[in-house]
Amino acid sequence: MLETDRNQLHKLVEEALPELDMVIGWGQSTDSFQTTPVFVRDAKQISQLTLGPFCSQNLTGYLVKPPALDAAPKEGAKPIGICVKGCDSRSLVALIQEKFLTRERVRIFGIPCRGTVDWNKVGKLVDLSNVKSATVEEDVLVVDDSQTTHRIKLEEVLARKCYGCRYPNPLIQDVTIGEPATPRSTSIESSYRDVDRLDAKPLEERLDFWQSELDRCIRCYACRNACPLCVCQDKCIIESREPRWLTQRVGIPEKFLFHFIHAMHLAGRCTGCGECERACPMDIPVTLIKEKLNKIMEERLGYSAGLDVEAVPPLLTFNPGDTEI
Amino acid sequence: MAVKIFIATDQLDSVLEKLATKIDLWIPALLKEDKSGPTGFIPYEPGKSPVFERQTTLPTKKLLLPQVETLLRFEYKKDPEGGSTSSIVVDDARQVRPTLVFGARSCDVRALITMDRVFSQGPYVDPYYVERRKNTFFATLVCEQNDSKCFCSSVGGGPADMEGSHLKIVKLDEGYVVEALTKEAGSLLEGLGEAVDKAKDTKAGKIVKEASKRIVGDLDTKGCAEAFRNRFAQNDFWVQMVSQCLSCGVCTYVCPTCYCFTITDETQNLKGERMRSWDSCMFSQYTLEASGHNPRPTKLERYRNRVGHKFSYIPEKYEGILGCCGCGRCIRSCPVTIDIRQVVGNLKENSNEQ
Amino acid sequence: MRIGVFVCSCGTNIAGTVDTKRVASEALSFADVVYATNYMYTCSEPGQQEIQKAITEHGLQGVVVAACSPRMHEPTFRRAVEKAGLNRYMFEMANIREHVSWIGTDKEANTRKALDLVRMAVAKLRFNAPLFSSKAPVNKRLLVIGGGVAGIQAALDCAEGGMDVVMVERKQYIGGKMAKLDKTFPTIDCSSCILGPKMVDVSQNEKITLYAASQIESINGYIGNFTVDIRKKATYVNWDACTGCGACVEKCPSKKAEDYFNEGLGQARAINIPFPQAIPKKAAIDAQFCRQLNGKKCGVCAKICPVKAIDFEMKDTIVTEKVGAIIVATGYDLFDYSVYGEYGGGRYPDVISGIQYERILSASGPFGGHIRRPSDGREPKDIVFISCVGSRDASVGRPYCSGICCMYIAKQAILTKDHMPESNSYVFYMDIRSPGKNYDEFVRRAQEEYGVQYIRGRVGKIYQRGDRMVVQGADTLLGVQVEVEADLVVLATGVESSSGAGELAEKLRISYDQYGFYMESHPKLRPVETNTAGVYLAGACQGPKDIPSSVAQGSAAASKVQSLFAHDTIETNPQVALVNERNCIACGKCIQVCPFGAIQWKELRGGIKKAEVLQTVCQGCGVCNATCPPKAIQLQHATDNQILAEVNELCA
Amino acid sequence: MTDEGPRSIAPADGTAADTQGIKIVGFLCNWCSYGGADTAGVCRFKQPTDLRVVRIPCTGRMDPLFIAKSLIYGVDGVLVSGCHPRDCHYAVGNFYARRRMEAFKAFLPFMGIDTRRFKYTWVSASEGQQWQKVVTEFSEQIHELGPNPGVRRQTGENSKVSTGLR
Repeated sequence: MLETDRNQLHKLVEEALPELDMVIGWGQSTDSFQTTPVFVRDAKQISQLTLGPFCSQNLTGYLVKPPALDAAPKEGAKPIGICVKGCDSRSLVALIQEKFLTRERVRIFGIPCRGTVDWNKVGKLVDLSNVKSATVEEDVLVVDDSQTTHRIKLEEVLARKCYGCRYPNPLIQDVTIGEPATPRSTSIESSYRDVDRLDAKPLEERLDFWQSELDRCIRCYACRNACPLCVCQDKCIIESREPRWLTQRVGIPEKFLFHFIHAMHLAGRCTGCGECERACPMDIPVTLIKEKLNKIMEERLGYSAGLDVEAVPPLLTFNPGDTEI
Repeated sequence: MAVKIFIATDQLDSVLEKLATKIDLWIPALLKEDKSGPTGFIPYEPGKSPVFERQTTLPTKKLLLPQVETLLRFEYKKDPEGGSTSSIVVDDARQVRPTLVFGARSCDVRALITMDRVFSQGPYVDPYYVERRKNTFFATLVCEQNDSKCFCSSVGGGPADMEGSHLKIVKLDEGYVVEALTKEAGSLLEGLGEAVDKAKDTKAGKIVKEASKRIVGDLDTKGCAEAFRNRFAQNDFWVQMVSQCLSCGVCTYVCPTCYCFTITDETQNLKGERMRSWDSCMFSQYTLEASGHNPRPTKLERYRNRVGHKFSYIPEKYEGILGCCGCGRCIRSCPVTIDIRQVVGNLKENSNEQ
Repeated sequence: MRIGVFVCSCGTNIAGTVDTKRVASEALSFADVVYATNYMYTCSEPGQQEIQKAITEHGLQGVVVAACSPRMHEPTFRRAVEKAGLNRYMFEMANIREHVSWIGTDKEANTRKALDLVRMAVAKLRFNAPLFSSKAPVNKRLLVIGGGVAGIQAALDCAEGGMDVVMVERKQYIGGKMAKLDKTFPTIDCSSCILGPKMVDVSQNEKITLYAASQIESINGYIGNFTVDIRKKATYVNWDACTGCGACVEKCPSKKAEDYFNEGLGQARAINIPFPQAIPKKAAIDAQFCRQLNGKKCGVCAKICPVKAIDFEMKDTIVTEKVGAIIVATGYDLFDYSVYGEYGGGRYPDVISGIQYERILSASGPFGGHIRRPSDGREPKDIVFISCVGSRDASVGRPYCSGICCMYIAKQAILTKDHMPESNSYVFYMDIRSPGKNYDEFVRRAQEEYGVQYIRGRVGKIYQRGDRMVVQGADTLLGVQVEVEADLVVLATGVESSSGAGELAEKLRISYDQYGFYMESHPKLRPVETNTAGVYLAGACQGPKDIPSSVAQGSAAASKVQSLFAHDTIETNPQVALVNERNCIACGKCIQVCPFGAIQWKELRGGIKKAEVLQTVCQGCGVCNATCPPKAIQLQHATDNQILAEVNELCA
Repeated sequence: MTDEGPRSIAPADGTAADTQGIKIVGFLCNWCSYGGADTAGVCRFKQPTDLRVVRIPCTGRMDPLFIAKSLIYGVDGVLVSGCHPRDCHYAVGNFYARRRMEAFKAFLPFMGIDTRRFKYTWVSASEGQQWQKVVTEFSEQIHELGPNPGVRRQTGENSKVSTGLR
């Protein structure tokens, strides 16, 4: 099935490439299991494109981050092709909604997603230091570590965000590759289980939890830079000296404030793609912070980001009849 | 005759506990209660078991160059009558305690060659670094767990490379053979562990020998300095190489040899401190000039600098030393799996094409 | 920065519970503070000179005064430091009176708090920067909203002064409530005789543009430069052509339209000119009652109209006017008497409101000035007046005194006796409020000269007995229950805010109190100003008022406008948002949230977009600053750094 | 003008500087609540002394991050007060503020920060008595909660690296 889909993708990209500036997709990294973003500018590169549960990166950020592409197509500029999963498509919607991109600027190769692999989880079951090959057979991940062949149920090693995924199929796209996927979640409750689990703990335990988690933060800003909606990039106030919100210190208060800033700037905008958490080298569940805010937005203001290009993010508007306190 | 002891696996904790009474002891450990979770060096605490099975996520760098360190404290003194500032009192008194890192790897220690060259061998000597360096000892594990991202042999090191180490640790099935490589280090081992019997010694020797023979990594760094110079202005090449880059600082922060820092003063009312903290050439602020101009405006220039710094500028400036220890951490931690080996390898590939 | 701190004792107001000497001496140890002193009255002339002297002698670059509220004396001290050569924004105030000395008695705690506030003020000041006003032209045209007596007075005063005036009245005529009155207290002069000429002046004055049957659609801009959209409601009569001849009214076959002007006592035609002296004297069609507009065959008026002014296709239109100042004179409404079920207002035709009785008394009213009962047209003999219907009664949400009812009851009772010497008038009252000039004498005349019987007490119930009304109440002075049989009962309905006052306030961005009356800037010292610069108040929209007060306030508001219009330009407030283009990421969120449309796109070389603040339109609320993710837009004088500096002093 | 930004905060030794009692920061809009606090003062309505007022033009200026900053770094309580809804001097500033603060208030406890340390309210310039009530009740609540430990100032492992200084 994967093979068919991949062939279909190659064929579609091949057809479209002459009209496009490039196609951003996933390809094999230098190791035998992870993918890396590839930028197909030349037909020779098309064969690099792959898809499937290893394609974890959300590529939409590349559309708006430096070296930046202009939101408004310049005279004669060709659109950019991009491969998106369901969650990635929400980021794309949000970027179009916030006018960082126009819909015409992108040619969207939509890929229904059955979940992406979290290699940290695989690493708990298999020694990943010398993987020879990793493949997917239906719903099983097959990892050959040059001594044994491990067969792991995909369902056990998916990224945390996937278990609460309500939108596995791209919400905007020009073409679809493969069959639609079935959502793993259809309700608020089942989408925010991890949030509820932490919320169920006493306040002190929550503080302890975040203190010990955020203690590991090394302020490398991978979470921020991986976020497709962290559009400030080089102008981020976490580093800015004018105004100056934070010092260079690496005490827990600084890390708390850093993550508060990140979260508050995404409040009502975060599409829950989980890139921040995936990018974190220190395995801090940073997406969870944003998930809580997403839940608040959804429950209190009936808003989920990245579903509607016409919608106004809830904190950029108001309703005189809003309830309070 | 070098001091050499054997520590049985079940004795490790008690030996470390004793060792910790003699010197500040740091061990590689889990930073999260999760056996595949991130690891780094932490101060030894009884009962805390060291993680020797895999390379740590974070290197030993912070022991010599902390992420943030206070260089000095200062206080403005005011004339109680007139109110204007009349003097400033500066306090940069330092006190560095001897520290032993138990369970470093050869790559971690190899990185010190670069660090030493920059911080202690002139033209500018950094007293903060030098003092720590003098007081920090490394007990280095002969490495058997290199993975697909390691390439220490490619940059002049190797799994059993003991250059710069003070103690050598060889892990056997039943325990550890620890050998002092310097006299000073030998005194640390006094009264600890058991004598090493012949069988164990032989076993350890065999392990070391095998490790020494192992070639880790197949990157050929010869001529890369020059290749880089040739590639410098080839924008297309760099666009190809760094399109994925997110411009985050992971690679530099997990790197044992990235030593760039920034200095800031933090003042509250009349008191303040001057701090030195890690900086990263991946960040825009790194080269941002006061005028607002930034000579490295995009990730292209920034990533190019990182590669150039490690494989061209440092070797050309410092007698051929590379700015890379081949630990592979930047590859492992990169959110978009950029592989510096591939970039360096490509420097030479078809470099005459354009 | 060289900072001076001046700690005011304010006599004993501050020094009584704050150790001001200690505050001054400890302030000397704060960073950048090079001079600190304590003074008895810093706001006094010698106090201000002290500051100016210190600025010169100690080369101060910034000044902190710890004293009363900045809402009180910030302008005073800003002027003082400016005189000594500092920029007025290099000044901060620590409020150690209203926020410290007056609210706590623990001297030690107060002193510590005062020190913190001074520390915060110093910390903020270290991030202050000189700010400079720019000048904006003043459009010397005035908008008056509401054509009652207050609005008329204001409009005429300004027109007299040579200013162009735009008057908007939502009814089809001007004159407001006063136009409906028969006589006015305490002089018993004829209401239309004194108001009529003024109304005519409005219509004839070339400086005044009148939009009757019109409402405010929207208001944008700021003092000196407002843009107002006015909705001219469809009257179905082309007023440019209409001569007010009244032929259409006479022939209109729809005779059962509501007679708003006569408070429902009579019946009007669907096309109507409300009263003979109406200004503008133009006919308008009440669409609810017009046959033609309701799909029936008619069109009589169109046929009869000699100037072909009837236009059944007419739609609302929007006109835009640009003005420099706005006087709000939207008046009041009267309380709905049916809320008091026990009085039977609305159920019994002979229980009427004071304003209805006013129409009955009026010679232009439904009965031609003869007093008759609405039920059977019979002349009443016994008339009961009940005061405080919808005043001073918290149970109906009207705890305030309407101020005019006692007086108009007395007037109506006197007029009743004048009309019908044989009649008896009774007044049930709670207290008599008659504080105006000649007012109390007037009430006494009603009682003594005209024999009006005043009964102190509330009425409990009114019911019908035969064709008469029985009024049951208590006489609290005698302590007995009383029962008065009456032919007519007049309820002195109280004053409430005009319907739609809230919506208009939101358009004007002014505040209103819980009853819907507009808030003046200061109850004593700024009685006609609002907190929105360039918007002034006149008349009962600000609170219940009688005619003399309304007229006085109309003139007062007019004088404020004239002093504003005496200048060709005004200084803009420099405490506005400013974009640091270097940090702007062109996300447009500031543009999206700005309540004033004060931010727009600017294109730099190479087509790079950046946000740009229109300094004169920006009001300085700071919503953009709070919204901007990279904090590229900073509200001057309340920047992130300034607020953080204050917060940091407390975090330490 | 000093060249360094707002300084930060944590004394290097990690101790709280003030031991003399509770500190509450109040962000008050200039037009309503600051006036309300003035009115309370003019009327001599007695209030606890813990509140330190920062004057802001409008609650719309209120970035929730100021609250985060205060609570993370150990201010004991944060009180934000502005004009009643529909009464904003800037027409709609407090409508924006209400949403932002409401979301923030719901978010705080997730991070382990006691949401009772943050309150927002509406007090007009005429409501001196209401202001007294708000300040008194909030101050009492904060006293009950005691000093805010903030978040732990020092990190578990990084802090143990010898800083080089005594």
